Amino acid sequence: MLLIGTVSVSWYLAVGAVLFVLGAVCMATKRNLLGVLMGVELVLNGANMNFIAFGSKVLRPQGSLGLDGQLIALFVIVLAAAEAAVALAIALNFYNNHNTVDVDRANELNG
Amino acid sequence: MDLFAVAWPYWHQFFFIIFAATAVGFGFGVLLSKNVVRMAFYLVLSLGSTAGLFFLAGAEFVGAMQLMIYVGGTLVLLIFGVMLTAQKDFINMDTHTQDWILATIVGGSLLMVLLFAAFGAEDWNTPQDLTDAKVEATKEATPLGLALTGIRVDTLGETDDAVQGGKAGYLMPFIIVSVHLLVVLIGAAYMARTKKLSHATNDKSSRAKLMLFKMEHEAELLEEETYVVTHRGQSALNPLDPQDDEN
Amino acid sequence: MNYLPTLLGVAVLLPLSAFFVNLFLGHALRRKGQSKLAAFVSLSAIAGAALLSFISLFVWLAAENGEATNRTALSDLKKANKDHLQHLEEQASSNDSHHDHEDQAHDVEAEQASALLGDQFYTALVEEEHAAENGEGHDGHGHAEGNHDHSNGNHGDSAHDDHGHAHGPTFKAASGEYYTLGTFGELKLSIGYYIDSLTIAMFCMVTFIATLIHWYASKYMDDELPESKRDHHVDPEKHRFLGYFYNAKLTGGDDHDDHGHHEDHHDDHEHDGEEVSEEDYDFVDHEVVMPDGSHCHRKGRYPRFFQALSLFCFSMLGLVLAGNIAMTFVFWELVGICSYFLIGFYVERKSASTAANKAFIANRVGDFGMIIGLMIFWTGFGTFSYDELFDQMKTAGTPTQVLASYGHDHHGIETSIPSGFATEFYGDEIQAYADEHGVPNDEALTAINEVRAEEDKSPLGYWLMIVGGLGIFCGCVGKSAQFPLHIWLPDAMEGPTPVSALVHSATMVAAGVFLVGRFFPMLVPEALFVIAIIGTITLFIGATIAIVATDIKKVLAYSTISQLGYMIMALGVGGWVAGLMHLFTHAFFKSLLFMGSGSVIHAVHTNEMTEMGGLRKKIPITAWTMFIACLAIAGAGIPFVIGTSGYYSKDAILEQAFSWGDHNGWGFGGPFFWIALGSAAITAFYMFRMWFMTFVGKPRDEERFSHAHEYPRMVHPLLILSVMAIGVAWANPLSPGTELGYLLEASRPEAVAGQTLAGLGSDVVVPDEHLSHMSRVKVPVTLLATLSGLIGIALAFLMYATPANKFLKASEVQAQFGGVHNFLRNKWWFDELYDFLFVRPSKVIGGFASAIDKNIFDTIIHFTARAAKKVANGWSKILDGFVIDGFVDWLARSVYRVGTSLRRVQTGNLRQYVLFIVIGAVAIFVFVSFMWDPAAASTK
Amino acid sequence: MADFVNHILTLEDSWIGYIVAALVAAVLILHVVAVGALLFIWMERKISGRIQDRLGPTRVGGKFGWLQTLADGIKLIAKEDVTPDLADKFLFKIAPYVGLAASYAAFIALPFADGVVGQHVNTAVFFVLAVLGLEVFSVILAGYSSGSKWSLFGAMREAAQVVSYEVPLGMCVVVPVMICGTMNLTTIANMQAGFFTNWLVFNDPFTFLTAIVYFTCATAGVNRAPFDLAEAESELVAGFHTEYSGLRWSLFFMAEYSSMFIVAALASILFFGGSHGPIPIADVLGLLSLDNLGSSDPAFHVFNEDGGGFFASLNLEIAIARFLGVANLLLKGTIGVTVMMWVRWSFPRLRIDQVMTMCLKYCVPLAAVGFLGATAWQALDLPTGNSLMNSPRYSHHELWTADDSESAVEEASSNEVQTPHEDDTHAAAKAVKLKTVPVSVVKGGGR
Repeated sequence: MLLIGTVSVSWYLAVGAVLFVLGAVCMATKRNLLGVLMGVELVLNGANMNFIAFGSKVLRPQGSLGLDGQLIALFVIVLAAAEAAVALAIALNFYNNHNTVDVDRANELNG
Repeated sequence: MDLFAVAWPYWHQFFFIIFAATAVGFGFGVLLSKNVVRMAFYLVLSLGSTAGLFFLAGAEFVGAMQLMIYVGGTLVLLIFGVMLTAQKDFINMDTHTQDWILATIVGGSLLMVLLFAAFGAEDWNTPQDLTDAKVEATKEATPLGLALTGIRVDTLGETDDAVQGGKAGYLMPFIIVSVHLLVVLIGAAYMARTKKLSHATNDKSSRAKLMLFKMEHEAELLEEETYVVTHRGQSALNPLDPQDDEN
Repeated sequence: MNYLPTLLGVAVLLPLSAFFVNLFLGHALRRKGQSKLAAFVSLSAIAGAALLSFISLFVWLAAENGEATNRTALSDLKKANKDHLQHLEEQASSNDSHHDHEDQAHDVEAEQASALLGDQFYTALVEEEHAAENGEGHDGHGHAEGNHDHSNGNHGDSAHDDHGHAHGPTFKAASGEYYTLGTFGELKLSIGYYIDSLTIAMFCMVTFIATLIHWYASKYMDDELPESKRDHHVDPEKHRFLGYFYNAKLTGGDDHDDHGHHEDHHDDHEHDGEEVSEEDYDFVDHEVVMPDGSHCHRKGRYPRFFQALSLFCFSMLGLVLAGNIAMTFVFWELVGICSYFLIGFYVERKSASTAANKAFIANRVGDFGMIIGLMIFWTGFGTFSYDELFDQMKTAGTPTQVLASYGHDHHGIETSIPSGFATEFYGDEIQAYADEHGVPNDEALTAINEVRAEEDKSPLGYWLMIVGGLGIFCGCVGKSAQFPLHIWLPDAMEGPTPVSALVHSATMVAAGVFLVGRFFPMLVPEALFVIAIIGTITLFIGATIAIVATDIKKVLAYSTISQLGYMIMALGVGGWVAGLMHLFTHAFFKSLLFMGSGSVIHAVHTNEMTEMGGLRKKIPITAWTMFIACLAIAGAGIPFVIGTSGYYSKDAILEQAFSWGDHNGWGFGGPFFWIALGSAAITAFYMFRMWFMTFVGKPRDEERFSHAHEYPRMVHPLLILSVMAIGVAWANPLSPGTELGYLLEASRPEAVAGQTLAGLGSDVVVPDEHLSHMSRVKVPVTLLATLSGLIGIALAFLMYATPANKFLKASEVQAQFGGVHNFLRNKWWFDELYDFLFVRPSKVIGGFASAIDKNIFDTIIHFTARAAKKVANGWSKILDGFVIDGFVDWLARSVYRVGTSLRRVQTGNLRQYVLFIVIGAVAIFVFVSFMWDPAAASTK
Repeated sequence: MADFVNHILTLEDSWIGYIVAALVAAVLILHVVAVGALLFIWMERKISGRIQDRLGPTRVGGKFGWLQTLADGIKLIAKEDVTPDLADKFLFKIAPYVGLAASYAAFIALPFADGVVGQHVNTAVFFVLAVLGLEVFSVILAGYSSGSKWSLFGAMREAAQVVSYEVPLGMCVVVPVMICGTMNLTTIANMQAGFFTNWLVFNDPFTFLTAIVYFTCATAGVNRAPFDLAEAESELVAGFHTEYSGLRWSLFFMAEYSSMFIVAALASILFFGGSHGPIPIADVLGLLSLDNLGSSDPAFHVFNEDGGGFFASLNLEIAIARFLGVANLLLKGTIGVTVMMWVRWSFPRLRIDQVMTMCLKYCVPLAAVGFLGATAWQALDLPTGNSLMNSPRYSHHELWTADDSESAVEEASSNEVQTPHEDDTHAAAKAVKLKTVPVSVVKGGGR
């Protein structure tokens, strides 16, 4: 049916939303620290999808964010890379200290 | 023949379906797979197809960035992490059913809300006529670069105040992000550096405790192989277990 | 000429850089306490400065005599000078007969003559400077014309020099600013330079001598190299302080008697020989005895010495280069503080520290007067810059320009002092006059001055000129140890000998003389008169005390005082070139003498001449160089043929004093000349007394004699300086006009150029210096001076050098004039006098004040404090205790409760947190969606 | 091309045309990959033989043994495909395809000559690098999934090496981009048209340095000797492909050789004039004047989806010129590959720490110096190699706004609305006028 109808911004938003939710659930369910990280990446991609969709002149010739959308997406990507590096470093430290990457082990700060 | 002639205008949907399906499908792969390395691999494919979606939406440069940074950089980092921390014990860490249920419920509700929002505004929902929108090389790399250096050439001709307001370049964020990256790289290198065990022993970090523990309880460890595996079975021998003190 | 500011500026800054290097890297520079890098840093810096100075000298000379016109100008000057003098001779011969109707004639001639004398030379310079500016030579005719009209101009009254030349047309001075600190109303503070040949000559002299002395000191200060040092003679509480600063080891080592002098040579074995090593490179100061009688071991201060020396060089050069009074004052004080550091170098010795304090305080007293003088001048002239000062002085004209003649008839051009004084201090008077006669203020001022002139009163504000000049001179009194404040200089000999040689003979004490020379145009004849009196007293006192001193350095110190007195007197009697020339020559031979004495002391380890004798066999170079110096200071020379440098300068001084007396009448002006002459004899006497006692005769102390030896590095400077001491004042036959006299002549201030000055407030007449070159002055004075020198030398020979003193026994003479000897021994009781006059009263007053403070003010304050405390205690109980504390405690408790109840939320489970976030997001969405209209998101 | 197909099929703008056009391009590129691999392997054997004073393959296919590789290929295909028990089957099987796909996809944006390109990508440089970066995955996956320590070590080494060498590589690539003001490879190549003094490597000393650094880092990036730690046979048996056999194994090599060719071709496009020879023969012969380069005449775009291609308008000169261009690029790429082989057989293999040191301590600083220097050279407007023959480099810039930049500038400057960003507008306008922003004088130059 999609072939009959045409793609609008909403479809991209929908894909973004699905990716976002997948990432969130991934974060919520994975006990492996790296799994959680991958969830974060998914979430960020879902968000990026929205920016791209809103910024795309192809999908939305008038009233689109234009370059701003792409630029924000760029910044998101770059910051995601930085975040990944730091998070990985944290993960390695965690592993060095606890000899595991199970986030459930990281509950020494509980109240 | 007619079919060909008719089928033509929907190629955008066609590719959209392909990329969206792969993205979402491999996203599910990430979610459901138990093997970390496979998760990473699925994530690669998912992000790659997301990049495809970016290309499709005309954000070519961002797509390339996505490929280069995410797929080329971030995920390599992730896989590093996987390999560095990969021991048999950790590769499978199954989540408990109630967690699954809870997460599914919450995530599902979130998804509902998001989809409602996505399709709510009919302005977003009204499809544009994409028949003549071809996959063309949008000339947006240079404007992007200029915008990063503070010059907006895409809105040069604008007379509308609202749009001119958006004419501000992105020089400042660009600088901030660059500095941030530098700091992050240094910090990551610092945090991930290898510490000597002796040093760890001095400050009685839990890793050192674990080592001492291993040395003491050689014998029990032999049969209690999975002493750090953390199904709720916190083996009484596990030094890291806070519940140790109770029992 | 354009390079000069840069060259000299760099020359000034080099020692400063050396200072900073030694300051920050000083102790890093010494490798295990034995490195002399510090010395080499300072040495190289000052040597560089010397190089630059000489380069700039050559630049100046090239600019001055580079072109033929200047040579002609110079020869013109000499010829004009000769003609003028000759003319005056004739005039003198024909003076007594039919006096009156000759007057007109010889007035006119003399006028032209003085015009020639005065202006030709300067005009030449001016022309040359214009040429230097627009870079092209000019032919003789234009030059001659230039002379002519300018000479006329100079005779017209005050509006005579609108050359439109920035630096004042009369003499060649590069003046300007490196940097302007700020402009506050009229007051403009700037780092400026004022460069004339005097500046350059001073630069060369200072840097040259300083270089030699650095070289000399780098050996002399050897025993400062060790790392730590023990000290004797240190009273405990002072020593604690010192231990704090100089990480001196309080625990003394071996224990000698407390008077270091007799032990010195034995101790010096310690730091020559191997005992040093067992004292782990201590510097053992054997003149200092600690309370437990042991010696003071302390860290050597090699780098510190050189950093102070470099700082001193910097400030001295800056003082010379300074372009305005404010800057001069700043560097003046810098010089003072450097001398404080250097005198107090052996700070553990009580004598040294007290001497440093004494010098500093004496200088403060002088500087107080100097500040007053500066303020007065600033108020009157409205500027600090020498350049503008001189210009104003020139336009205003000197008090009275009197035709060169004999007797006291002042007919000449009446001009006024700068109107600033009158307008600043007598504004209302002038205003009143102006209102009364309805004329503008300036005319009113001139009118008033005319009236006052007819009443034979000095113009308005004239006395302020006198006071200002004397104020400036107060500074010089302090710095160059003139009569009331001369007491600090002898004590300053506590410093290391190189310091005495550089600071207290050659440069710093000369700063006062230099300043008087700089300020000469602003000094009216009355002020000059006072200056001359002070100088005369000083030179006499110094000379007399030097006769009986037995400490070799003390002898030199007092002779320095007396020579400074000579210079000051010379300036006072109008001998500008004479005084400054003596400054230069004296700098050379006095530093030579000091370094020689240092060499002697280093050789025999004592200052007392009573323990020396016969040393010329052991340390010949020192002996003979010092002999040359003694000849120079005694002004020895073959009359009218050639002589040592002192011969020229001292004779010039005496001649000027003579012509002063000649002008002012012998009863009034005689004493200057006669006292100066007598003191010349005394000078010769005590210098040769010193030399004979030191180097001739039988050794009085065999042991010291046997150990005496001299160090090469300490002797080289002596040789160089001895050459200078002989020949520094000689004319240069190869290129005339490059000798010292010409240098000074070229920068003679125009105000004293070729005129005889007469005070407006009194009958004092300051004769033109050229008049002192007349043969009728020159011949007798030269003969008398030589004679007096011979007498002095002969007396000294008879008393001290003849075998067994068979003619005159010093002891007998001493017994004969016991009272006088005692009087002189005690330095005219000056210290005791000051102690009685100032120190005791101030102590009494201080005690009284402290008593009041303790008994009255303290009680009040204590009472107030106690009361306040009581009140505060009461309040703190009520307010603080109950109200505030209660509230704060309650707050803390409740916060704690809330916190403890909330901490359950933080489960520490990451995944739960994620869920919380998601749930929160959903909640917000749901909440918002109630009031959310999708159409709102649509953009049309 | 697509229109051409549609024209033949008498279809109006049908998708078949595009499919066919895409297929043609794909097949051609596939041949470049496959045949290239064959050729290069044969070359490597001959060259190594010569360097080691051997003959190398001599028999198969006549004198030079030029069919040797084909025979090996057949042998490999015939071999058994072994999968270890410990292996993670799925990843193990898929790994070689990932690698090949990556290096194959990189060809899409690589212009063989002006207009002879699979897909015009405006950010081609970036795209190629990004896609090449994906290749490391095949190695990592292979190494991990083989379940063998050798493979794992090799994979880790290669991953570390490639990721860290991407930094200086990127810095070097930025230099030509900065000089030409575009990321469009076609434009970059066209801007070096003319005599060889136009080549960016001769632009200024810093670009020369950059070219050298680029080539070094590229060698390391495709993990060739002396940087081939991943398959250090002396330490790890064969590195990440220890456990592979048969066709999968050969796929790895195909990927490696094709990526070698890609980096070499990229080097020749970025620094060595791309499809333009040292002497503009085509131009001299009047086949293809420099002015025509990148013109919007559809005849210039052979494999482009719009425009009839040269079959339609029989523009033979242009066809020949373009053929020369393609020959140029292939030749240059081959030379580059040859240099890599030469280096491989001349230098001993480094240790892993030496490799890292090489990258972090030498290549990165050198690349930085080159970048800053080249930037300064441009900023100070010092004489470049371009100014020797004073041929206009800026005449081939891309078009960077949808409408003509001049009109945009007019609008901007004639804009009456006073806004706080007015100044930026005019700054941008000035920038446009002063050509600090590359302005195209040629429509569709960047297509």
